[in-house]
Amino acid sequence: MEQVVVTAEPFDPHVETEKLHGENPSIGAIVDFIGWMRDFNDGDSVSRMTLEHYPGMTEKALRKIVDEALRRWDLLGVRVVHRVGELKPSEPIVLVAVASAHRGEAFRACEFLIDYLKTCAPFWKKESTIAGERWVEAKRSDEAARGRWEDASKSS
Amino acid sequence: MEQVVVTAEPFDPHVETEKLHGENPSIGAIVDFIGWMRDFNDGDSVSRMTLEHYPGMTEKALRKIVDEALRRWDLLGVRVVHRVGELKPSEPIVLVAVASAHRGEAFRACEFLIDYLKTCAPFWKKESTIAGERWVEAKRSDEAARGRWEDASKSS
Amino acid sequence: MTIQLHFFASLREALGSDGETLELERDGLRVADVLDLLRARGGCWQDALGEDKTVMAAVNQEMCGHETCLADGDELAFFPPVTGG
Amino acid sequence: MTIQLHFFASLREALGSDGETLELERDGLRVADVLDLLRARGGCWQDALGEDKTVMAAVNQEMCGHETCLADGDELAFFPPVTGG
Repeated sequence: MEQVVVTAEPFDPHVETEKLHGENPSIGAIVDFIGWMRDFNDGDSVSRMTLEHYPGMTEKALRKIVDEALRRWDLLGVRVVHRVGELKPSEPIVLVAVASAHRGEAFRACEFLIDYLKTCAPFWKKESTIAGERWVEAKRSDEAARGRWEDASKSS
Repeated sequence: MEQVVVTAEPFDPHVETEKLHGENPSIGAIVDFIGWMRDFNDGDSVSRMTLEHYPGMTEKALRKIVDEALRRWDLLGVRVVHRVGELKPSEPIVLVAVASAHRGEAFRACEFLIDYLKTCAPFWKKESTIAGERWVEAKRSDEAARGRWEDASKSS
Repeated sequence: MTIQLHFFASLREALGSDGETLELERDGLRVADVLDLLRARGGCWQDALGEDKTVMAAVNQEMCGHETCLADGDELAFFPPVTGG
Repeated sequence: MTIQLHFFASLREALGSDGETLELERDGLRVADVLDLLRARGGCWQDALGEDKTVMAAVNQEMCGHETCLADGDELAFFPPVTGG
């Protein structure tokens, strides 16, 4: 199964998680992160969003992050799916699903993956508000979230 | 929506998460933990499991844990579903789904909920192996996982 | 006073009972006193509730320590450490 | 040497271009040197790539610092901080 998918089509996070579990009876835990498009950001209502990416590099960057997670933790599977193109509120933007025998590894790896994705994978969001279109600014808190993983070698 | 469900019927974790998201367009992040029945435990293959609970107290204990999570973090919704009765390998045992505007809260609350559920909610597992039936022993690591949340007041 | 007793899981099986109504002559007993009374029955009671076993207790569906005092009409449950999730 | 340039997101819009093929007379240039060359065009180039802006770079689809050296045929991308997820 392809671990990394970048798609311009809407996707169903549940179908993706189902694929990860398959009927693999040694999987004891799955932790999923699903990021949804919100109808409100920075004080304005948002009616539409366009997600731009860097074809080729984006997939490579995601695969590199997944490989790092597989190196750090004992996992039974990883799936990362990210939308690009035009999105409407309440559509899923990203799914990060991690399977493991025990839950600690899956929690750590899932949060690691989304923290790195947010700061190292080339995606850019543009929002449509009543005042027009605007590019979303990078958040300092995302940089800080990623920083937590840099000193730590293998977290428990 | 009922936040806590204890059910003798198989459940679909994805339908439950879908209910949590609803079409609430202010939800930016959902973190799900799904615990699955494994076909192997403590060196033996397991063909069937029976989950016993304490009707009344179990639901109360789960609601108390959920209330504590809502007090500690800024959340947009919580759903906890737990199977009881007879289970087969690859069936979901438990779902803990947490919705929030930003991801940090959802990750913390989801792990808090499952760590407390594992040590404070009255459920007991009995496994059927080729050698017969046996009650699952409580794990010291679960007690340690819960302990992490006791000193910490509101974790960031 | 009267206490409603419940036993769960491996303890229920070891005792061959899921509970009983217990009539007590004295008031103001603690959970530990009830445990002593039950152990005094000997046999499977003494074994399953032995000091070497971890026996959890809940009074009126709230987990509690063995020093908790009981009142007339209380629901008292004994069970092994929980293993859900 | 020849470098394939790509611009993304707000940078692409500000420059009115998603990329170009750049012929360079000297070899051994760094990412920072190419940035200087582009800024020297003035106008929107100077503004969008100004020292006050955070301009991220990737060489051959790997994020890198501005001191990275370039080789003939390299793919060089400039873009603002990423905002996916």
